[in-house]
Amino acid sequence: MTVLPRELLVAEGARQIRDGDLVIVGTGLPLLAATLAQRTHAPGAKLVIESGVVFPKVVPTPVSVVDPRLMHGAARHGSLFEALGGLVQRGLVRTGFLGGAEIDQYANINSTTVAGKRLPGSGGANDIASHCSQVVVLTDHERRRFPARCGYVTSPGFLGGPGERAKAGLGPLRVKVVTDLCVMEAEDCALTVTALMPGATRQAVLDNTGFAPAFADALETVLPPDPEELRLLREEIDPACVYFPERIAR
Amino acid sequence: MTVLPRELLVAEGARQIRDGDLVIVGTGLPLLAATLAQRTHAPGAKLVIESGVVFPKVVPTPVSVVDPRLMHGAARHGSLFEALGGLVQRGLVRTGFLGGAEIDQYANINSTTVAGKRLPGSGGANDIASHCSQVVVLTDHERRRFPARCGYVTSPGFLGGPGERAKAGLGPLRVKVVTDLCVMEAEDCALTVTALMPGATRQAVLDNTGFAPAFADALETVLPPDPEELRLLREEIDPACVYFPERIAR
Amino acid sequence: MHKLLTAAEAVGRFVTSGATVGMGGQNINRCPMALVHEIIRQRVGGLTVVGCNLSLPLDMLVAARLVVRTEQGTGNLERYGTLFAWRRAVERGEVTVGDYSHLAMASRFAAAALGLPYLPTRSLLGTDLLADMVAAGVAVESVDPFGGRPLVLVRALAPDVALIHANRADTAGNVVIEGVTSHEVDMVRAARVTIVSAEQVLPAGSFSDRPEQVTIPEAYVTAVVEQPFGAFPTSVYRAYDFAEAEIKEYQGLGRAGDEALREWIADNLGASFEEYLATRDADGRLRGALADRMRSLV
Amino acid sequence: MHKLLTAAEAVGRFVTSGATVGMGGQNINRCPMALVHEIIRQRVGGLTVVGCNLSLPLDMLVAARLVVRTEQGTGNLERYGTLFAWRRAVERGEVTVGDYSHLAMASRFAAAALGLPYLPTRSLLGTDLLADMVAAGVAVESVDPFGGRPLVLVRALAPDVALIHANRADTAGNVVIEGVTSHEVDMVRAARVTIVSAEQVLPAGSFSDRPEQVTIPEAYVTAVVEQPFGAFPTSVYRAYDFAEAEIKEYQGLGRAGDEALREWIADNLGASFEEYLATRDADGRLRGALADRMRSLV
Repeated sequence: MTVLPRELLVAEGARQIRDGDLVIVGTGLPLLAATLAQRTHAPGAKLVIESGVVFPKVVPTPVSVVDPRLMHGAARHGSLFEALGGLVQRGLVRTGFLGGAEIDQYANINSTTVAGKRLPGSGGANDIASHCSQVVVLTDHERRRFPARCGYVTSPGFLGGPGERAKAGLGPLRVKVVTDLCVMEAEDCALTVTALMPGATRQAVLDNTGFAPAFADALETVLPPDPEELRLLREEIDPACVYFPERIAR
Repeated sequence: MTVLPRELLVAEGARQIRDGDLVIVGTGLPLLAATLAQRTHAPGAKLVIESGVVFPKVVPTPVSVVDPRLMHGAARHGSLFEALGGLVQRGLVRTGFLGGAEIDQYANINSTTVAGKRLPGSGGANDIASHCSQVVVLTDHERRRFPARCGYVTSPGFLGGPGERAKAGLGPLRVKVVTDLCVMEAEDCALTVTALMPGATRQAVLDNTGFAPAFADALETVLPPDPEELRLLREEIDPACVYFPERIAR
Repeated sequence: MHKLLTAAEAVGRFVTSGATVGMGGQNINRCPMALVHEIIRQRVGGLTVVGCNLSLPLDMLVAARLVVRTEQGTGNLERYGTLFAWRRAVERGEVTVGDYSHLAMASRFAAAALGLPYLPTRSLLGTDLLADMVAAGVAVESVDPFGGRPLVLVRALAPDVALIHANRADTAGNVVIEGVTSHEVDMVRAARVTIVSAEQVLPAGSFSDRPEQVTIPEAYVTAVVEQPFGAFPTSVYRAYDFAEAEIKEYQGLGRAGDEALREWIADNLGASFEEYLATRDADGRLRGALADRMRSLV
Repeated sequence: MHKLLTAAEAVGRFVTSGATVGMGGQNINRCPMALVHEIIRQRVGGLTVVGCNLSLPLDMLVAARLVVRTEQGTGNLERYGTLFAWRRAVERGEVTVGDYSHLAMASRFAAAALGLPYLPTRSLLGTDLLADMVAAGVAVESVDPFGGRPLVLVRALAPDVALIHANRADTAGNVVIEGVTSHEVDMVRAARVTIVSAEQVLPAGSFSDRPEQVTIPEAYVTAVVEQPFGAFPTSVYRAYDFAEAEIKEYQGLGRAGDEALREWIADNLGASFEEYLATRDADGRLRGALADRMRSLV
């Protein structure tokens, strides 16, 4: 059974969730990862959705944070203020999944504007990056996505470098970036490559990154999903391949 | 049909409510007055209760702001924050009824402590006096209740005198105090007697007031309730004489 | 996660000596009497009790000598008078008091519920109430930087443990309250720990077909206790009216003195809330009548 | 007070040229399409559109050249892509933008809903987003006077008119929304005027047996419009799913250019929302299928 690169991404994303975590997540691959975690090692993990959905039982496959498939079986249907204020800013949500057009060496994220091109904007991303203690980013590894410094900082990572987050008044944060080439991590420092995806090389990472990331001494290789994880992902979590068109193509 | 002094109080209280007013009111005589207004000249007046009841259809006779009789038929059962923040502080409630152990010449109210004696405290009174544009007080006329200056200002009238309310950052206010002897009014000034209750004299007012109120040139006499108002009050609004034990005694 | 405990277990685990207790209910409605009785049985003392309107449960805790401080908008029972034990303890200096307006207290809970250090309010300006709050370090006079007008910042308040009584809960901790919620939702969201007693506890997920009707989601609830008539003698909307005679009797004793209240507590609380209910209403007729009366009112 | 109007009457009376319009709905859920179509029909222009996530209704208004400014957390349709007309208009400088985080926008509405000039937040710190907000005069960097930590004050936002679509309303203006409410409740409480379209409008007082279930009470509602499928092609929880093919078709035209969108508007909006629905779904089969699908999901 060949594992697709983006399936690896989802599996590694799922591993960032601990059992019992509260996780704020949007749609797409992060939601697939969070749902996979709930179905495997983290049955006690609970989801919060920015639109006001508290602890849903997701049915396949939501395409929006207000999709009825994402409101299903929830503990509460509330408001954005409840989700982002009463849970995230309140400090009850440990892990947040984020995307963005750019993520820089200090894990700052730009989702507002790149080179005069208008992007969607922050949404809840700034709030999540400000208040969660762990941020996970799942993204394709492209050079333009990883500049040394974002053209615009929408959501804070470690800002200009060590100590700046605390100086700005923000709490401590751990960032994990999972790409189709590697895993990068940072905690009040620049992103460091801590693992490679199976088959990926250091050189490929360097070639596709706009800054020169450090590599951990003990560089690991990301484990592929086991057959049961793959089955869940393919048959139960995204059976219609909404987020895996490449699975249809095969 | 003899009108009891406190029935006059309620009838005059009801007249302070305009049709279409939003009115915040507790229980006791003010609630009877507000309900009487709704049943007579102000069918479009709507009640807000600090506990979170929005626009109830009161059934006789509530004794608390959380009495089920006061929650009946409401537009919404919400929270204290919604009522006092979202309606009163938001500026949507024109008229508030207040009580208190002391009300001074500048219409400041004390409901916290008198001469070392612990009183209930502000509750919503400070909020109502801060944000409504009209405050109505229904009270027995006793000298100890009308000091020149409250020993403790729980709820703001005109504070130290003209201009002080605006200086403190509070909006304009009109106060009407209805007692068993007279009606006193003020708008950024000291309370002035504008009407006497039937049978009451200027001297009786002076004897029972801890400061020397001015009297309006054209001093009116408060009109007694008409027979239909009395009937409503006695038979429909407080039929069990919960707030009129003197009616049972007769 | 299964959160169903007995009142004795929940209070034993989560209400500790010296705690700041966020008191649910208001006046004669939905006071967490079963949980408060249990605090008295277990003699958990040195408490700071906070709420908007504090009423019967506070007075009972004060009479039992378990309270050192209160912070509230009002302490009273409206038509049924003052809180006699509380008033005496305050006047004797045994219980210290922080006074607020109701909106100021609600704003303090809301601030903590939102993870904020304070909320602004335009109440309180110009009053002694504000001067006292400023002196106590729980309010700051400020100016709106946008419009230049005076404003008060009231400090967030996060209770160590919040106690509420609800119509229904599920074993996961989702809570449905009927009627008004006073200050309770934000107080619970602000609190470190919340114990909910409920008329009825249902299996986890029982409300998930109507999540809009869940007043407080499980994310904020630590323990759930099933106790029918758990707010008696106060009311629960759509379940039962308040028991006026019981409240009047308590107030009569309160007027007589602390000793009378302590005797009543010793004679009536018993080993459990069920025992207390059986003492006050052996044949259940009172409870039946209160439920009937509520049905006639809604 | 009877507040039932037609969409044409409500928009004609209450949406004025140059107004700040608070946009209800989020993404593919419960967008007030019937009311927005009517604004386009009546050519009410110079609008500032504000919300949290702005999606289809904004893009349509921009394509119709009725928008001069937007303030929001995001402008997009998630899986269905960017808002093409909006993005082009912004990139051409025809529409100015105020960017916020979702919590910042929600806090702005909440501040106005509470009669406050601002709310604090601990979001935004350290970012370009904050720098832009400060430069625009809508945020101030501050310090918590109690704990000494940095804090951001975000300025209140009160729309001139808020537009939402709900499951049910009564003619007095009481509103019941099912599913999440995004930013809508505080936005409505903040707004000077609110127009609510609803799947179903019932006689005044229809919800007064369950006032806890009223999402927004009549105190905040100016006009009520009955329009079944009034959020089409977006969804209404428990009523109908969103119409993916319709949204994809719109996005396909959006990708092609503003002219294509304007042609679609001219060809499809018709004289009323009923006419529009008849154009898109003559036999009602699509609507039936969307309702069926929603039933299978809840």
